[in-house]
Amino acid sequence: MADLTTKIGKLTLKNPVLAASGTFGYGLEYSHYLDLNELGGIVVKGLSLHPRNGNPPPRIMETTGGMLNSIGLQNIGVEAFITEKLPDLRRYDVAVIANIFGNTIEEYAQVARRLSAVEGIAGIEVNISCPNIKAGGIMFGRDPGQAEMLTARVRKATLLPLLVKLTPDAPDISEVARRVQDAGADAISLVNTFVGMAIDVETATPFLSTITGGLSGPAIKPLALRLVWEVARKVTIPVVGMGGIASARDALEFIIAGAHAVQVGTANFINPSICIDIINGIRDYLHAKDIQNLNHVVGSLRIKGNEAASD
Amino acid sequence: MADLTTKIGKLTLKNPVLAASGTFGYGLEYSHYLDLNELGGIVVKGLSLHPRNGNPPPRIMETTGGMLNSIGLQNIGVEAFITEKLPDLRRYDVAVIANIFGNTIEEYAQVARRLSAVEGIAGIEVNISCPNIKAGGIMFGRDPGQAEMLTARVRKATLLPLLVKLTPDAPDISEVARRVQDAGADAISLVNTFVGMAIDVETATPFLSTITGGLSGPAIKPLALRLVWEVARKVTIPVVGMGGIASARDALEFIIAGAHAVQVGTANFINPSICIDIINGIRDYLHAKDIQNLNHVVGSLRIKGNEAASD
Amino acid sequence: MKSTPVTVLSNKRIAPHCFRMVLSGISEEFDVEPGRFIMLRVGDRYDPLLRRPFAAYVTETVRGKALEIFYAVVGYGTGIMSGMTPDTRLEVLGPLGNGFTIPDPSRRFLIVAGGMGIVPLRGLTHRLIDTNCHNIHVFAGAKTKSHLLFEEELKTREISFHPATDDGSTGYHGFVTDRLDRFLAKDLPKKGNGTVCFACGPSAMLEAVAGIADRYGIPCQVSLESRMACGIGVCLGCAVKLRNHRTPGPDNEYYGRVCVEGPVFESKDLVWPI
Amino acid sequence: MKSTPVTVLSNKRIAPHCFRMVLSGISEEFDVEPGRFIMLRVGDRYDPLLRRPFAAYVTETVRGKALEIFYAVVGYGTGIMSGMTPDTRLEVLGPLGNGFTIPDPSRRFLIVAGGMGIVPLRGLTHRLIDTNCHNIHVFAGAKTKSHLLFEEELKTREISFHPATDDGSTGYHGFVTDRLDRFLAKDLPKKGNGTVCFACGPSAMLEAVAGIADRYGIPCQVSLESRMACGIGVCLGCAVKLRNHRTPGPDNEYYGRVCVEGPVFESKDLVWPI
Ligand SMILES: Cc1cc2nc3c(=O)[nH]c(=O)nc-3n(C[C@H](O)[C@H](O)[C@H](O)COP(=O)(O)OP(=O)(O)OC[C@H]3O[C@@H](n4cnc5c(N)ncnc54)[C@H](O)[C@@H]3O)c2cc1C
Ligand SMILES: Cc1cc2nc3c(=O)[nH]c(=O)nc-3n(C[C@H](O)[C@H](O)[C@H](O)COP(=O)(O)OP(=O)(O)OC[C@H]3O[C@@H](n4cnc5c(N)ncnc54)[C@H](O)[C@@H]3O)c2cc1C
Ligand SMILES: Cc1cc2nc3c(=O)[nH]c(=O)nc-3n(C[C@H](O)[C@H](O)[C@H](O)COP(=O)(O)O)c2cc1C
Ligand SMILES: Cc1cc2nc3c(=O)[nH]c(=O)nc-3n(C[C@H](O)[C@H](O)[C@H](O)COP(=O)(O)O)c2cc1C
Ligand code: FES
Ligand code: FES
Repeated sequence: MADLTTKIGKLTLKNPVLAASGTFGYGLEYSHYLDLNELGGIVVKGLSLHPRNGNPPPRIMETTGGMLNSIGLQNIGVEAFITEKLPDLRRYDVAVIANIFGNTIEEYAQVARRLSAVEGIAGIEVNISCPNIKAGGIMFGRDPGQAEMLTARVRKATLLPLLVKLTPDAPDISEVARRVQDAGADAISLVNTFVGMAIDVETATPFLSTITGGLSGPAIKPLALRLVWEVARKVTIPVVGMGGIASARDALEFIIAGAHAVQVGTANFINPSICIDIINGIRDYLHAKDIQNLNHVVGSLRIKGNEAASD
Repeated sequence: MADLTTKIGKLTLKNPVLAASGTFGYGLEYSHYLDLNELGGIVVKGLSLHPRNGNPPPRIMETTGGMLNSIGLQNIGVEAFITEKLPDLRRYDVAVIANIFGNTIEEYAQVARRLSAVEGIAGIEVNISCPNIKAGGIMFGRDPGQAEMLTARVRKATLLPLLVKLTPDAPDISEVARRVQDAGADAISLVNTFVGMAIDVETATPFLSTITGGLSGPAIKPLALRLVWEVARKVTIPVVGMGGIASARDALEFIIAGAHAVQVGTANFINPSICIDIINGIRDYLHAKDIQNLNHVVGSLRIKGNEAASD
Repeated sequence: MKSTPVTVLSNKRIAPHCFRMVLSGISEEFDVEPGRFIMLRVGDRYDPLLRRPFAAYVTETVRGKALEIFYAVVGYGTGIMSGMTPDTRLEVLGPLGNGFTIPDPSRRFLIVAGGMGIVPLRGLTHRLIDTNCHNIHVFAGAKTKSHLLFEEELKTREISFHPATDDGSTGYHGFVTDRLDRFLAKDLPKKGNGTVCFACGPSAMLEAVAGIADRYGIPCQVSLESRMACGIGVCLGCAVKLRNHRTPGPDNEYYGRVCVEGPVFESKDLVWPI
Repeated sequence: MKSTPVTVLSNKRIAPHCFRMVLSGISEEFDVEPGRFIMLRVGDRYDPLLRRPFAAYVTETVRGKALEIFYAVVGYGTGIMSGMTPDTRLEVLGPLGNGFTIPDPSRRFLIVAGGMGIVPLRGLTHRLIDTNCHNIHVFAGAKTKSHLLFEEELKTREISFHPATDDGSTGYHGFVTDRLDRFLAKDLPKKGNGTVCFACGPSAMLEAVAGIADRYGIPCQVSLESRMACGIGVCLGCAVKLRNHRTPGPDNEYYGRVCVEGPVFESKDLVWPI
């Protein structure tokens, strides 16, 4: 049987399929729908130093092949996570990655430090890309200098494998990725959602309370895939790709484009056991192609001739 | 019956629905499918000084709710357009807008000047946003300074109403829009396609010969709508909105967000007479809401309370 | 509990605005407390993308246990559903949510429905009757007589049925909440007085019911609707503002999930207007 | 010519890889020259978004004129089509494209098909027979005997049928192009010699046929496939490289549209490999 393991810094994952932050709760909610032990990993809902209420409803709207959300990072806070959720999560043999964010760089560092002090956290994913909050989030992700500074600070706060999650809305995402790498990140996660909007023409009002929200789901896959391909060629650390993945073929597109692992987000809502289907599908693909090791697929994109657009 | 006319600079359109460049050929191809006289306008396929071959196939691929294209601006050139297509087009009572591009600023100006010298052109749309060619196109659209310079130069070359078509991939699209306005444009068209990618996992090769292509269709609607809303608030000249419009409701979303007119692109491929359905649908909407004039809908978005994302 | 593949047994219009769909394929163990719901996947493609929530009811058919839903055609997904023919295959997730909390049978039950809000409340009345509740009043508001659902079914021995229509084509001519108010004004219960209230319908109507119940000191459970992505508590998309009674002060409001903490809430726990 | 609403009359598997779908609803005037095609909208949602091109054939049914297509299940859209039940409503655009150019009936016709390429060529042979062509050779390649379509139908008085299968389960054991080559080697036509060739199939096979035809000096029309968005010549998505015989030199290549200038091309006008 093919070897599906993949490495993110010093962290070895069973397989390359992780559940994406904000779409898998604190993991436990899905234990009725699939065997958490089979996952490559679980990235839990974004955690902040203090609990957060999030944005007023309405918070979501469907669009063609996608959805907008403006949750606003509602979460129970890092302390409640550690005391109320982590003990149960620890009973599973699955890599738990804590997605974190703060209003200030110092807050990020504090959350990271707090999580490093407890058992059962396999890695930290730093969200510098949420489009749905005023302070923090995307602010740090659009600017390479800020992103570097923040990463360096969090790097000092923890020895855990560090993933930094980028926004597709950065003017120069490759530059952000390079700087984040230089600052000591072990991996780049991308993409977070794209900023979008929907209007109720009956009332001439936005469908979301915050007017705009983050677009996710199959609709964004071609955009996310292109960014993963671009960034993977520019950095030496692993890239964890995501954006619209809903099948093993989708996941393989990202892996062929250069991702060492993938995350599945919105598709969990469509089919709560989809991560397992994707893992099995990747295994079948390797089997059918007689490939022994997933790593042989990573970045295996073959470009015929030159990549010339006409001039 | 409600007044559907709308103004783009000194150009008055019968109604706000135009067929988008590159999706409606030179207009005549559609004369079997709808009455061209009923359209608000036709934006013809991008014209360059000399004929262009375009990119090698494969040039298109379907994605969820959208499609990627990498046509590479294949066109018959401005001279052949004037002699072979325009005479037939002139027989219709419809605003013909010429979409133009060049490899250099000077080429843009030359094409614009050439088109100003003939009868039957209602306006010029300057494409500084094509993602599928090496020189020209998007290069000018990403940089506010370049965009301003180019617009100013073309402005000098023609007295025709001037629309400048922006790319969603600009780091700061509002700034580009402002500078284009300052340089004398009569309207801003947006968006052109978003850069995306798709991979054939069976062969581990890109589906498009140029690796990446431009994403269009319903999938991009929330992204395009948000950009139109952003830009419309920042400029005083009219905005012509597009991106994924496939129904009267979609068109109305853009108009409510601030667009004075809209363009329909990819949806023409799904249903060749869709522009007429959209015009009728807008008329029905105004009738149902007892609105006398389309202009009352433009920018009518009502924001409840504050637009506060949580902080 | 995985997503269950089901098959459309029948799908028919039963009122100008409403279809009844029966879905076979659920297991024998599938059981639904009144007020709980299912998330229905409308097809197998990505358009529409999200599942749609509907009140769930288990019914018996010649082919065994089946799931029965009643839906109004209000938009894209329900529009597609209305065109579905028997044998169409769909996916059901559930039952989900909390359902109504039923107090002891000796109480007087006021059931207040607006429009499609009658659907989960109909399941509730069946359960009340099954558990020997005898004092049941159903107040059902609808646009016209033909929009009034389950009229025959609910006119039973145990139920006093009080319809109200916008056009007066049957019952009270006006809002169902006014009908309720008049009823209580005439038959004023002392604080508590054993009366309990259950409501489902448009949010303005629910707010009015909550206000009336509050005035008369009647405990009131309301069933809410909210746009949902996951239905299982992970996306936080369905949030509704709740009052934390333990912490008074300005910070005592927080967001709960309609799909897990609801869809049924005590009206006093909600921050109105919702 | 608007998009025509049609209804699935029947949709059945007729070979391991192939379905036959009959669509009613076309007008009495609907007529298709062999080689032309339709664009079928697979449903009414945006997923899948684009129409799919299929060779068009008009057939008579008890309910009158109907459109007949034969399709292989190769991907997303054809996968969805294979699950469609009678009465499903779809949309058809067409007929589109140029179709085969048929020379005078006295010629000898070599029809060379690979896999599903037989579908438009079957329409062509019917037309040839209808127009009194007598000297028709059909070379049909398939994976196995059961993948060979229209075998019975094409074994008529007017046609010499030369099957070839990959596994030798019927006819020649090997490539259909080799079969063609052997045929011509034995029965060498003088330059021209009244023989004409028509081919449809995978592009490698077409290239081989074009090469053989060229060697024997036989004019050859090939029908191409290409991903299409519009089918009516406006998107330029279906481009194929053509040779402009009027301008020699390096600049004599340009892109033509498979949906308008094709799908049938003279093999000498194409820049191989396509
Ligand atoms: C717990 C619960 C139980 C429900 N039970 C019933 C029932 O038994 N019968 C019935 O007719 N309706 C019921 N609804 C409402 C029903 O879910 C919506 O009418 C339906 O989702 C509309 O889908 P659409 O695609 O036609 O509308 P669209 O407006 O096209 O849908 C767009 C998006 O908004 C969501 N949405 C739109 N309206 C509502 C709404 N009122 N509530 C929740 N989500 C909405 C859709 O699910 C979808 O995600 C219930 C809602 C909830 C939350
Ligand atoms: C003029 C013409 C006539 C055709 N006639 C027939 C026929 O009679 N019977 C038949 O089985 N097939 C025919 N084909 C091929 C048929 O169109 C494709 O097999 C079909 O589009 C595949 O769709 P899919 O969604 O299953 O594949 P997917 O790979 O999932 O489709 C993705 C996209 O690629 C396009 N695509 C994929 N393969 C092809 C292909 N080989 N040719 C063109 N587009 C493709 C699809 O249309 C779609 O836009 C014809 C093609 C053309 C151009
Ligand atoms: C409802 C919702 C909530 C999300 N919350 C978070 C979050 O808390 N932190 C984060 O980094 N990303 C969050 N995301 C982004 C996802 O993790 C993911 O990056 C994005 O949705 C794209 O992937 P997808 O298309 O597979 O969903 C959220 C996405 C959704 C849809
Ligand atoms: C096949 C194709 C060709 C296009 N060619 C042009 C072009 O020549 N010039 C241009 O400005 N935009 C071109 N566009 C962009 C469209 O005009 C439009 O901006 C974009 O497709 C978004 O709108 P839509 O989602 O409605 O298609 C093209 C788009 C497509 C799909
Ligand atoms: S619908 Fe996702 S949390 Fe309720
Ligand atoms: S398919 Fe659009 S030009 Fe041929």
